[in-house]
Amino acid sequence: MSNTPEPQEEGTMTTQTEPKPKPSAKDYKGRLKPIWCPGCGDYGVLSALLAAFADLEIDPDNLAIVSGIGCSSRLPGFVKSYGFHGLHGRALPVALGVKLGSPHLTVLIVGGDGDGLSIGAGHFPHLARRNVDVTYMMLDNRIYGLTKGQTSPTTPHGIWTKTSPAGVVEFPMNPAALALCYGATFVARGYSSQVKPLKSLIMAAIQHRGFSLLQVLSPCVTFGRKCGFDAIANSIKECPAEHDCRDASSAYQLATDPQNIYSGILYQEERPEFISTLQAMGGARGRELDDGAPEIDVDRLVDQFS
Amino acid sequence: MSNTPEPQEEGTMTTQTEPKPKPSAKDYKGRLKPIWCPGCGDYGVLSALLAAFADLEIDPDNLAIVSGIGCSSRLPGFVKSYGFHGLHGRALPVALGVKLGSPHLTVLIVGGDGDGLSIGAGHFPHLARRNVDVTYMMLDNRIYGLTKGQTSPTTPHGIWTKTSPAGVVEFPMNPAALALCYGATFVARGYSSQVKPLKSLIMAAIQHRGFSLLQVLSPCVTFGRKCGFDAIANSIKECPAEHDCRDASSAYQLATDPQNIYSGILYQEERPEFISTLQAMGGARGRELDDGAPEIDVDRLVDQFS
Amino acid sequence: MNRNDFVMGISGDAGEGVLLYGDLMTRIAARANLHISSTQTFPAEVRGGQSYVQIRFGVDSVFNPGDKLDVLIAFSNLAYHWCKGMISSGAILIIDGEPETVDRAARFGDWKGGPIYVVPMTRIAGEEIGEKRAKNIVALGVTCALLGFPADHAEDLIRRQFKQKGEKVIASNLAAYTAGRTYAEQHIEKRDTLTIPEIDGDGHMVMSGNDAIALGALYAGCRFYGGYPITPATEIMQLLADELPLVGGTMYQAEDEIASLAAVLGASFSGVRAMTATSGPGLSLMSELLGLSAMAEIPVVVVDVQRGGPSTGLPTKTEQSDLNMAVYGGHGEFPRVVMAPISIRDCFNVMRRAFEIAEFYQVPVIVLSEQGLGHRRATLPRRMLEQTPKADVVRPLKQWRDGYARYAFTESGISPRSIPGDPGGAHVITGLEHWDFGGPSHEPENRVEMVRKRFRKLRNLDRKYGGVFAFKGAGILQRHHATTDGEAGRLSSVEEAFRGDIGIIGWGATAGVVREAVARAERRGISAAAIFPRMILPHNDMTIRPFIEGHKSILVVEENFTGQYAKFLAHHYSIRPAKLNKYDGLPFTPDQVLSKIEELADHV
Amino acid sequence: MNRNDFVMGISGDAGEGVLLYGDLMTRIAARANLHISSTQTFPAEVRGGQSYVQIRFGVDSVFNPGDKLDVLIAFSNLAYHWCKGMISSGAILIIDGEPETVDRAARFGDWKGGPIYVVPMTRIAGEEIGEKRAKNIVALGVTCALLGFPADHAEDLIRRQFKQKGEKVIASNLAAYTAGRTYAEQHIEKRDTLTIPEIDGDGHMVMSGNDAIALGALYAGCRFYGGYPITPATEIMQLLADELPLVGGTMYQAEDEIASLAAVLGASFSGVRAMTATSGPGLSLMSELLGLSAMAEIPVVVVDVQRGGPSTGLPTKTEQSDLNMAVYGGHGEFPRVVMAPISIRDCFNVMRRAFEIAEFYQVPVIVLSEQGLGHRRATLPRRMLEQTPKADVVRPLKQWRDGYARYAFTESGISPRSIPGDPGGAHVITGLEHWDFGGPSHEPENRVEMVRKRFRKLRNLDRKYGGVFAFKGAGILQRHHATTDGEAGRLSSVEEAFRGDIGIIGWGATAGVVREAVARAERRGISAAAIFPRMILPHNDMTIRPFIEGHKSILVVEENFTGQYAKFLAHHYSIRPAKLNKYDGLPFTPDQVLSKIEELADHV
Ligand SMILES: Cc1ncc(C[n+]2csc(CCOP(=O)(O)OP(=O)(O)O)c2C)c(N)n1
Ligand SMILES: Cc1ncc(C[n+]2csc(CCOP(=O)(O)OP(=O)(O)O)c2C)c(N)n1
Ligand code: SF4
Ligand code: SF4
Ligand SMILES: [Mg+2]
Ligand SMILES: [Mg+2]
Repeated sequence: MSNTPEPQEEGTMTTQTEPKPKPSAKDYKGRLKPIWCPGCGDYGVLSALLAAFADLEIDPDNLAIVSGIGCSSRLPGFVKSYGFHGLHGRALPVALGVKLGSPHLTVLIVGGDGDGLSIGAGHFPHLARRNVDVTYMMLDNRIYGLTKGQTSPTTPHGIWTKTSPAGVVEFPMNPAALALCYGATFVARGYSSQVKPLKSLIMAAIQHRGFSLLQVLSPCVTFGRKCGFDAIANSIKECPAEHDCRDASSAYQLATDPQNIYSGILYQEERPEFISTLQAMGGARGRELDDGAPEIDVDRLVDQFS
Repeated sequence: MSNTPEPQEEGTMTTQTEPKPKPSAKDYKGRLKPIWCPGCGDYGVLSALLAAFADLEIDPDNLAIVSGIGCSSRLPGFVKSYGFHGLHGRALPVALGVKLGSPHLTVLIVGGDGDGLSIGAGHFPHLARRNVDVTYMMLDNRIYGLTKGQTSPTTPHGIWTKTSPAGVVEFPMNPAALALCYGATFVARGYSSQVKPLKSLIMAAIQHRGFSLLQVLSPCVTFGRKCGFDAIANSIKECPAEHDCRDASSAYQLATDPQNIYSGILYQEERPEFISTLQAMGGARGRELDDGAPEIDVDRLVDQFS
Repeated sequence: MNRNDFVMGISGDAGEGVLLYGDLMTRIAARANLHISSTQTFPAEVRGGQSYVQIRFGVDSVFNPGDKLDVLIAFSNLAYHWCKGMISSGAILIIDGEPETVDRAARFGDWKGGPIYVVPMTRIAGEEIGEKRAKNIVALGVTCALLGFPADHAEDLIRRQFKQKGEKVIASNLAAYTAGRTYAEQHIEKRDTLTIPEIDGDGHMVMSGNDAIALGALYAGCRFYGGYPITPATEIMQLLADELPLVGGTMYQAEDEIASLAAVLGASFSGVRAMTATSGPGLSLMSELLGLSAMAEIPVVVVDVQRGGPSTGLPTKTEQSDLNMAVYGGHGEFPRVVMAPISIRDCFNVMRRAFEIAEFYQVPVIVLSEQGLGHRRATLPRRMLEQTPKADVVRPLKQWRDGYARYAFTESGISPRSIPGDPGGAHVITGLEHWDFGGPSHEPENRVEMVRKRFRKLRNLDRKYGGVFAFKGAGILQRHHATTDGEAGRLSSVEEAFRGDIGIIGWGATAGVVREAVARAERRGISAAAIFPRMILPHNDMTIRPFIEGHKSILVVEENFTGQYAKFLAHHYSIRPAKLNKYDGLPFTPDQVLSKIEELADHV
Repeated sequence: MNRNDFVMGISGDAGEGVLLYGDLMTRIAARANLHISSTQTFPAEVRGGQSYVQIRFGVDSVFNPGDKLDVLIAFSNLAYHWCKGMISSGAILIIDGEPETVDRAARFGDWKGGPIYVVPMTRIAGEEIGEKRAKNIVALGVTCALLGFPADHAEDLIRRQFKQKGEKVIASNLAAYTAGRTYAEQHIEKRDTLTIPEIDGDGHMVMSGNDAIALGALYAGCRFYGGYPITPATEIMQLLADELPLVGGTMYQAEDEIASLAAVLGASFSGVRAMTATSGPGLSLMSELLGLSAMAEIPVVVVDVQRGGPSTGLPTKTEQSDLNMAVYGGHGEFPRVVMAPISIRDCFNVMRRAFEIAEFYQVPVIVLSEQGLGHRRATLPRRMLEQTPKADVVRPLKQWRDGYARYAFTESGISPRSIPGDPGGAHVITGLEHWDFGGPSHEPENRVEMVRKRFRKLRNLDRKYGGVFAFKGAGILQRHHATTDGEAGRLSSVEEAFRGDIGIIGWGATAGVVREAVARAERRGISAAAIFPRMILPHNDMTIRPFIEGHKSILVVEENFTGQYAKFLAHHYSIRPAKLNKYDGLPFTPDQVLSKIEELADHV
């Protein structure tokens, strides 16, 4: 046990000017080895993600990954970056705080279908409509993985689970369709087994200025096999080439198609991003305050309270 | 102070067979006088509601009105019925519990835009998609009334409020459109100043078997005048006569029309109601258990645990 | 080794069927009229996907899964290494391997126990059944034969276990079991004396604490459960999902814990006995609604199966650290009842009291269980289910008089409650302060009276429900309250338990361990007794005061860091009790408690 | 009547501009270098839409809005009736009406005070200004003339008040003010001696407790506020909505309290000083996230402006009933700091300490204010804003060494913290128990060390921040901790305050009233002193123990039913203090505390 009576900085920054070599996916591997079950879809998501980071040459020191609680939410531990493995359902507002606090960071959210659509359902519409510039990857395995197989909001109708002994009564929620209704400016869908296309979707989502939702179908091999993933493997289709992803209503139709599960970018739109609006009004300067924080106008305040 | 050591019943029921006279709106007036500001839209809603009860000849003893917290949520106190004036944002799950507990009751929810779309936003999709047979009247004044004028999720973009000194940055939520996305089987919109049409909408909503949302535009004259209600008074329009309210996509278009605010029944659909499905599996018998509660099968249980 | 009381550990990899082996073994023993106490808590040094079950068998009741292993079943060499340090001297080892070719010196050189049986479980399963994965069933056959369990119970259980999977699977598992038995009978030369005795009886049931809570609720007339999955409470919900619809009730999986309790309050308001169960994080989220329950006087039972905290903490580990929250959590001041079952049997019993109290006094009742109780299993007598009367859930309509006031002031503080549907009983409940008829009021005098009315309800609750369990020597006494003498006890008198040198006070699941430590202490000549109040709030002064006054030194045992119950008692009695605390996620063992008792005994 | 210290009540209907009158009056007085303490809490007997402001004026500082009214301004006969029972003998009444035609005997027969001035406020407003609603401004003119306030401050304030509404409105309100003054000067024959003295100075500021908290946060370097409106805390958010963007910060209105605190934690994680403010129901909802803050060691400041509980309770009334929740709420065990400002000035000061502690110790800090403090107003010296140094919010990038561990074990328990953006500082925080580098761990030994590390952080916090305020006679002493002698006090020695007959301990906003009661007690020859610890948790034993030991009898004063702080002290000191509790939603008055002191003095 070292004797550190107070927080100490480990030295101030040295400016590095040597050109860095182009990073590879491996450079983004975190300190922990993934502990998912063998065959879990989340492995595919992780490798697509690391590859996307490398391709985008994202600086790990300026990357923050925020998650909730669930198997999928363990992901930040497996990436080399700043990470926030928080509470069940609260990843979205945390991520918003991180981004509002430090707008220069790239902020990514990872969470499960239960995390985002059940306990976190109240935060999703608000983040989306605010068009905060964060990327939300929902790893949808249609089941509660970590707690060992209860009904989730995306479990298909009629399926037996540990909490639906007579089959799920409800009809499932559709995260991509909801994101559209909520006013998300980027909505896409991918599949954990299709790592390469998934990587491209992740890259597009990160590059998008504004709130992006990326629903990733990612099977739970231990508790979620029955949730229709065998069928998905065969039936998932890319969005038709003629689909104009600026067209909201055809995006909605693709998202909710009863026959096919469409993957790809369903929707993308340019709309003023939340933080830039706040910044236009003077706020949300974050760590940029280093460049000279505006002073408190004491005289005005004294006058106001006199 | 009476000396009542334990709860006592006040006598058992006497069967009443005399035919009751047809009730009038007045018969549904509660013990409290409304305490809303003079001119508040909620007065109009209350009178439409009482008239609807009278027309439907609803039995006040089998009526439960559940609300959250807000000016609008004070409504149950002004009606003669069982009422549950609960917590901010929690009216929906409470109402679901009341209905699951006693399926024979008519259950009505009343709440504000903040109550339902902000703090309660996580419950709305789940009640709607479950198609629980309750009626949800959202009294939308586009502002936080009770707390004296802060931004609500329906406050129009750009409007100044006490918490948006530079104008609301966000774009407003649209409760009717959301209900459609959530799978509500009845979606309607009314206006507090149009008491008669509102009464009809309330009646239709209550009679609908399944989850019904009725958005009622109901101005806050004290803090919400600036939220566009003068314009609404002129521009609100009935749904076009040719609108087929079984057509979801045209309902969505009417709900989100950028020019006009359409009132009337936007959407209605027949879909199995949640509780009847549970009942088909044996559950949700509620007070109907009086007619003979199924016994615990002790032998099976003993065997299961041996 | 005492064959009347021995401990078995089963160790293997996650895929090797350790849990199923454990489940079948406990049931086989229970059918043979042995008592068991078992746990699936992973030993702490085991990381990742390793599975471990520990079963203690006893001719008499056993109250905890024990300290050291007398028998170790290891499914692999790695499994052996995890557990080799946990054994008692003379322990038996049964391990997968080739008896002929194994290099015993190299592999078992560090074995400090007794006889070693190397059994080719995997080979038997592979060669004779054609399914290597059946090795756990082979192992079961081997163990049954070695310990002398008859075959019929096992075969019956195997049939039931694989019923869903069809005749072929049943047959091959039966074959695996028989192959194990046959191998043991033909090839193993028994070099130990451990054989289970024959005991008369109809067999016992085997249940976990979570099972017992669910069934207790069912018997208590609970007909609505609203909940959200969370470790280690989920099994309560899962069992009720199966059972409630069969008796006309509803299990409702809500979108979160807040919606769960909200729905429960709604259902309770509508006249149904209703509950939820959760763990710490969920209870935190329910804080606001608990206050509403008390303010609006809506009955509710909330079970908290505690786990290691704070925050997400240690979801699969045990701790007793939510007492403060249960007692003080939530804003403002409101009456509430906090109960803590002391055993699996008590989990079943407490639920009945919890529902009665909630309904009669119209208050929230919080039941504090914990991972170490919820996931532990024990044998229970069949009569528990066969002879416990079921609560009557029928609630006839009542007619109420004009001017009915929901919150009428009464001397007891309890106001007559109408239920939606009752003619003339219409009223509006609110979480705002209110007049007696329910309308909001901030008038100061009414406010003062309402606060007093609400708290008055708890005044005599401790007399009626505030029982304690007292342990001394091998005796147990259940003392209901200060004025009666206790029931079904094996202690001759109240005084016996309430006077002595070392008085231990604990709460909840540590009772099983403390009880054993106290008994062992007596055998070593130390005068020690223990009490466990089942109701923690309202505080049962009438029973705890004489216990404290009757002992020279007081020790408070609890699984937390800050000594929550010790502090609670300290401010009631102006005492500074000795404390034994554990907060590493693992339950106490009898040895650990005994050491502390001995340490204190040196200073009495 | 003592013109150095008098109390004015202004009573009227909701639409009659009582609040504006009150606001302008306090500012006029403050500019004239008088001190004020004012409150807008409605008198309890007033129902519905009636408005009431009470202002106490003093040549020296005044610490509470006082007991009885020396001046009553009644805007109507009804308004008169509400307040006529609240007056001191000799009180002045200024009331709207026709002086010529009023039937004085009938209307004021029940008046127990002194001079009555009937003034045709409504008529003047209607006839001379053409706007009856301006009667409050007419009344202001009348009062200013009668009390001897110069006109210039009032006119300046009126101009500013109506600036947004244009020149016409300004002019007519100025005219109303002048008309009031002129009427008083020409038509009222002054029959009292109340005239305010001339005092030198630059004038004071007027601020509410909520204002002071918001500005305190701003000065403390807070640059992110996440919140959700709730009475009586909303004004903090509203002020910061205006101010934060001006200094590069952000006020974020979230969808609920859970999202508020989640966003605050996110912002704090990213390196910004961040806070939220709420009231009881909101704090309940935040329980789970508070635990995460402590477990993940993310600094956060949470202000709870308490209101009457439980549940929705009494939203506009005051109470001190969230102490238990602040100290014990949330599941599991985690370190936290609880502070309670004792005055409006202290609201400003406490925020600085709160942010420093939160950031240095990486813990959640809960600041307990209350409705009676948040909505009360007081004069404050301009130098408070002019001379208080502003915290430096710039946080330069740091480079971290390889193998950086976010939760490194240290002797102080405090681990060096990297911020996103810092090169080499990457780490993942988690609410699960974790290794020093942040990875999840349930290994028992590490667990034990981590629990100890987290709690170790608080060890010496009371020495550094655990100040108390001590009151005796007219003296005050601010004692920072046990080893220094206190500062800026008017008490000659520490001993003076820490030895005597009756020792009062309180917390938070009751200080203003208790201080006065203690001073009055001395005048009656009773030896009484009071202390108010500003930091409640960790408990400041070093200062409180000598106070308790130095007094013959201890009285704990708090606005709640169960005596939360009294219990807290009882278990630290094994004492049974006398208690004075109030839970009707209204703050104590000095008289009420004095009576209790006198009662105790009879028994010393
Ligand atoms: C407040 C709270 N409630 C419940 C839990 C238990 N819990 C942990 S993860 C989880 C759901 C997991 O499902 P999902 O979000 O879909 O993630 P997955 O494991 O499937 O990836 C639940 C209910 C918790 N940790 N916290
Ligand atoms: C948990 C909680 N947070 C905040 C509040 C404060 N509060 C009461 S009503 C309300 C919003 C009112 O707006 P809305 O729901 O639109 O109802 P309205 O008054 O406009 O009818 C708020 C924020 C509360 N009572 N409880
Ligand atoms: S339980 Fe399911 S989701 Fe979780 S790691 Fe295993 S396969 Fe993946
Ligand atoms: S504040 Fe607004 S919503 Fe509330 S009662 Fe007044 S007018 Fe109606
Ligand atoms: Mg999932
Ligand atoms: Mg509103």
